[in-house]
Amino acid sequence: MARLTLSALRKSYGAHAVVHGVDLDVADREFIVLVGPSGCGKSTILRMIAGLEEITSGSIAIDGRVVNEVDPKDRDIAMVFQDYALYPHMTVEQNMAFSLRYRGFAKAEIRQRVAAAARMLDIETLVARLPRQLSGGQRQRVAMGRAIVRDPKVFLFDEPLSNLDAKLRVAMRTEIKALRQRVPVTTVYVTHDQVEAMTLADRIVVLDKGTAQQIGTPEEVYETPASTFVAAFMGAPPMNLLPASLSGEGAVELPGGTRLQLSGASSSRLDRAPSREIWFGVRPEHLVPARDTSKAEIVAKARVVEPLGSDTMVQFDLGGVALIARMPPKSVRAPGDPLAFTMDPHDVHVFDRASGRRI
Amino acid sequence: MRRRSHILRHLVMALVCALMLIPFYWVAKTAVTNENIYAYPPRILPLKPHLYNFVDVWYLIPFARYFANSVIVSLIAVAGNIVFNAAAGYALTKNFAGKRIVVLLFLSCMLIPFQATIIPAYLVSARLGVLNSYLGLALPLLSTIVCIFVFKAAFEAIPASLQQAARIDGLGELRILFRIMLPLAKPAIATNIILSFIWSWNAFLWPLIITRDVTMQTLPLGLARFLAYVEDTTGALYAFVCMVLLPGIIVFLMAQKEFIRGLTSGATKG
Amino acid sequence: MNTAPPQRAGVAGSADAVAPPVRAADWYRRKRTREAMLVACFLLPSLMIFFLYRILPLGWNVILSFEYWSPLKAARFAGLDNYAEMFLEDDVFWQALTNTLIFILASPIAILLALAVALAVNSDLKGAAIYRTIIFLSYPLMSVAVGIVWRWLYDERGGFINFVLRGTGLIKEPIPFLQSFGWALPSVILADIWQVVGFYMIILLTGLQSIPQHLYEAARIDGAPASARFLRITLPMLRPSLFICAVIGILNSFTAFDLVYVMTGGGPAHATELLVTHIYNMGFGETRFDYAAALTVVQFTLLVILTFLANRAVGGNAGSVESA
Amino acid sequence: MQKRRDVLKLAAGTAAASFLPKKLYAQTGTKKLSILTWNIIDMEPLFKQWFATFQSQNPGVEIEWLDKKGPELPAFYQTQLAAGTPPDIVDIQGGLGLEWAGQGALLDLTPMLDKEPAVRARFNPEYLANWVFEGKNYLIPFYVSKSLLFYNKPLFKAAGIDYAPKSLDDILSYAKAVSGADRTGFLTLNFDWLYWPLFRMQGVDLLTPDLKKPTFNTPAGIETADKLAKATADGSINKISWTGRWVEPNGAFAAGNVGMMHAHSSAYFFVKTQGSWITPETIGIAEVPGYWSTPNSHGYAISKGARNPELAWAFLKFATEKSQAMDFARGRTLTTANAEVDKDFLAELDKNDPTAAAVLRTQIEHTDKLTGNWRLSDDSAVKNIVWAEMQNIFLGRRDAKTALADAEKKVERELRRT
Repeated sequence: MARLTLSALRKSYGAHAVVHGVDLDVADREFIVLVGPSGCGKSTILRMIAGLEEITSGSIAIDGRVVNEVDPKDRDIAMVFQDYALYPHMTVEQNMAFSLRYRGFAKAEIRQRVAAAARMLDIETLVARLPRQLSGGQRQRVAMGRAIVRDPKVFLFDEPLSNLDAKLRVAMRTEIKALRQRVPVTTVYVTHDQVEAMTLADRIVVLDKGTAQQIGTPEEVYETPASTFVAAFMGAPPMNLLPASLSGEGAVELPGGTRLQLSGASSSRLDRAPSREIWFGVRPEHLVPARDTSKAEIVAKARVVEPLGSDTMVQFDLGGVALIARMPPKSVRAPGDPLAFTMDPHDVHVFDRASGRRI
Repeated sequence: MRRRSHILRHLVMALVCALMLIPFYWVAKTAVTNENIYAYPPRILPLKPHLYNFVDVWYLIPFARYFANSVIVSLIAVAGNIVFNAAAGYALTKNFAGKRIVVLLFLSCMLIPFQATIIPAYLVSARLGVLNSYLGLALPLLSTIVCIFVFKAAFEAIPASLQQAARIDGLGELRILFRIMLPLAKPAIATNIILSFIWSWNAFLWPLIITRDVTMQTLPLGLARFLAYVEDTTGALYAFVCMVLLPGIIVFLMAQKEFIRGLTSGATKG
Repeated sequence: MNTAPPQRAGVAGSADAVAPPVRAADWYRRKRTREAMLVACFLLPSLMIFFLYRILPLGWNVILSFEYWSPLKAARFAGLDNYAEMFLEDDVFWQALTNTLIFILASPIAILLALAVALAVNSDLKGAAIYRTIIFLSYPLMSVAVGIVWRWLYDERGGFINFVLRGTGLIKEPIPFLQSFGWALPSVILADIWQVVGFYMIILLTGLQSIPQHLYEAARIDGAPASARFLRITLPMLRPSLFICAVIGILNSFTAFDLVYVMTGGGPAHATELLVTHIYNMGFGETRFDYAAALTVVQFTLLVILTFLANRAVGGNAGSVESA
Repeated sequence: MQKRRDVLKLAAGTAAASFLPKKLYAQTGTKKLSILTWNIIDMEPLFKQWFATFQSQNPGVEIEWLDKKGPELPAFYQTQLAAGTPPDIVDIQGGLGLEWAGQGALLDLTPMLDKEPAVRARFNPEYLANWVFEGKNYLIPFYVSKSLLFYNKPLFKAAGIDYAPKSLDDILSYAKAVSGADRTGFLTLNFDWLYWPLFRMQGVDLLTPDLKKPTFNTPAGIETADKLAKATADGSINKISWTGRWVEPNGAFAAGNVGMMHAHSSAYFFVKTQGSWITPETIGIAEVPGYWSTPNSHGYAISKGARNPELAWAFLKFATEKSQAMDFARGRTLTTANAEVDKDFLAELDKNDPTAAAVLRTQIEHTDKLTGNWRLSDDSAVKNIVWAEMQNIFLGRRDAKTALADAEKKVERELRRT
């Protein structure tokens, strides 16, 4: 049982604040991913949880015990660093056993734990090697092994895959996911890669400029982004965002004069909009090719066509704004081809222009 | 392609080394011949080489005693340098109030020429009661600023995550220094050994001032004593230089092993 | 699952139940104090030695520089007399100052040379250890001997350099290197470079060996060419070592004392006089310790300024690798 | 095994003892005598013998002997002065003794010499007068030398010259005749005031007799400097003359490519070991034209801070006594300025080594023509000023007229300063 609770967590360097009051309640065995662009404060939060950074204000509690005033070693956490931080002068085995030795474990127990972790991570044959004799992926496993042998309350991962090449990154991602099912420990995982976040997380925390923009399951974050920032950050290619205006009674006027009538719940929310100026958002895959051009809400000409095999990405202009649509393969062949789309009102997003918040 | 660049590099290095070695050759040649180095044209190959100069060096001064003195003083200096410099260098990688001042202080300490500090340094040593002792000989050399900065630079090149990992693993500062930082700073340790050894081994003016007792003198002082016997004949001087130089080279070669190990085993490479 | 039951401060039902503690600052302050104490303990031995053998003597020099003093006469206040004499009447001081600056400004040549050598011998080149040893070999030599050998190398009649230059037909008339006002200082500087280049090399090698290899691996994965790896990784990571070298270059303007003293004695007509030889001559040669003290203070101030500039030149923070 | 352990024990014991600072002699007892000599450690057996004899005459006296090499002795002595622990007796070379006397470091020996005229009578009066500062005698001669002229007879013969030069013009014209290819005609040592006879023989003196005003900036002075500069430029004079100190000039002359060398007697013994061409037939020995020469002598002084000045004086009397001085002259082949000793020793040497005897004989003759021994308390400052400008002239950077005028101005300022 290990819960992790952050309340009103703040961090500033002098007058410069990098984390502005983050609240987060991580349930036992939950896998939380902090995601955001570089400089958003995600690593700082992780390091505050680890005790490597001072907390300016707010608190961190593990299992209800406030650990603000607890040294890193006594917080019962384990951390996997971006560069793995394996001790270069020790063998894999010594690396994994290192912290246990300083925690007064019996030799036999250390041996047994290291062996178990090595078996679990499939690195049994490597235990006598030095870190520099390992490949990137193997080092990554050792780093995780070092965390696992500790059997901590909380696992912390600091962009653990960013030093690997693209192919290995995907493979390791899958492994972390698989490992997670065998060792279900409360985890906070930091990454700037939204795909990692989507695939690994139980819940995602999207951070920007030191504030949590949205906390939710991958589905929530993807389907109902709380702000234009989240909308643009999660998903590749990102959500199309157009400056638009509300023309009353649930209607939206897009650039180029197109009017779109939103129905039901959406339209009633629009009435509460603080301003008529909005961002209108639609994901590339939610631009549905219209069979009947006359009924299409968007009519345009393709500008760039990028066939990906499974899909074809098409760029086009709408009232001077560039948009991307994800279309079935071979549905569009060349630049200049005519395009026509309809949109399901449930799949479109409306954000306040000034605040960027979802309406 | 790679091989050709290697050959080119070998050629360049060989040339540089040859240029570096010319004065050496002359030292060695003169040491075994006693030739007048001002003879013209210079004689490139030694004529009738002999080893009398080396024998003279051994017998005309209490070479063994001076050698032992030099070894003791240098060992003290080397030990002091490693421990004190590593500690200070590690401290300087930390952030603390007044760090800039301390760094500035250390740097400025370097900038006073020893020639200008002889008299006060002697008075200080007299006050401490360490005149004419091994400790007194080594004391001013026990910590050197250049070497502190060598350690500082080496520690800073060690990824911060290693220290943090160690902290999470439950190590205190002393253990981090000794178990993590020092083993990873072997090139810096080797540099410290080499430099502090050479500095104390070659120190001349300070031993000259602080020792009164002939039996406390170090090898460089022996040179002066020795030259009094042989009337500044250069062959003897060079023989002496060869004999004084040798330990420095041996220490370098031994410490250099650490460098090589650093290269081949990647001890410092993450 | 855990080995020890957690010390519960109280089971919080929700995030709200955990009140943000205000006392945190106190704990951090204590922690920082503890760290500061540790830092102080680590610095103490070195500081003690420097205090006794560097700072006290500097203070002695500063006080003396405002006095009339000799080992046997009671001190008399001199005000700025020593400084006035130095700046207004002492031509040798100005010459020595110029020469000292030239000596320092020549050190980048040696540092670049050493950097090239260090890069070459830090590679997978076979026999690198031999090259390294040979190039370092000149450093442990006693400066007095180095001076004597180079004095001979430069000799107008019997010297090796003239012998070679004339033998290969490069020059007709021998060059009196150390007897010529134009050649004397460059000649001394060259001999000095010969001696210290191995020192620079060692420092730079230490720096090179401390660069974590994974930085290069990452760069290689990113497809950075060798030149970019040098400019983006090697050079920035070498900054602390380069700074040490720069400081050694500055120091060298007085550690070269023996060499200058033996090779030229500061001559001809002060053409190779450095501030430090002038200081020594004034102190122990002319028994004017008060005036030598004033010279020391001025040289010290000059070198502090130069060190400060060198620090700025390599990116500040006394040669630290800038961390975020 | 047992033996090795003993050796180790002994070594450890010695090492431990060495770690403990030795007590400064000055802080203990009163019957201690400390003697600082200038680079004569090779005389250790003789000195040890003297100490033994002296101790038997003065029971209970402990003697500490320190020896430092030339360039380092001043630094050592002055440090000891500052620390208040100067050696009782110090051996000083050249004009340094007068500077230290001027500083108040040395004891005035005049009362002792006055009280014991027999001691005063031992010494050559001119050499003794070398160290009279402001009318008081601060040092007594230990061993003495002065400059003379050596010449390479084969080179002279090849150039058609077969006698020693009688004037500066002779020197320069012979030098020119000898020089050519890689030969040069003339060399001089230059430290202290060793080059000054070249000016003095032209009637140029440095200072007025009262030492208050410079007198070298005269037409004769300028002319002399000019001549030397020209001869240097055309290769008659070896450039080492103006930069080298001891090893190079002697080495160059010994190499056999230099016609003449102006140096003091000890140079002969150095040159002889380095030059295979040197035999009694080939080396010419002559007085400097006009018999001018610069002394380069060692004297004994007693520190004013000496704990036992009477004991120190007793030792000086002992060391300069005929028997001791004679042993010393024999040991080092030199002149002591003890008139009786020098006479006897030279007679003895005539039989064994006539060339050496001829060299040493010049050292005790014409001692009334000593120059370059100005009794100034700031002799080295004056020396440095004049020498720098001389180098400028001789090596062709400045013309003699302006350089000497500058030197004159600076010397005047220096003389005013003290």
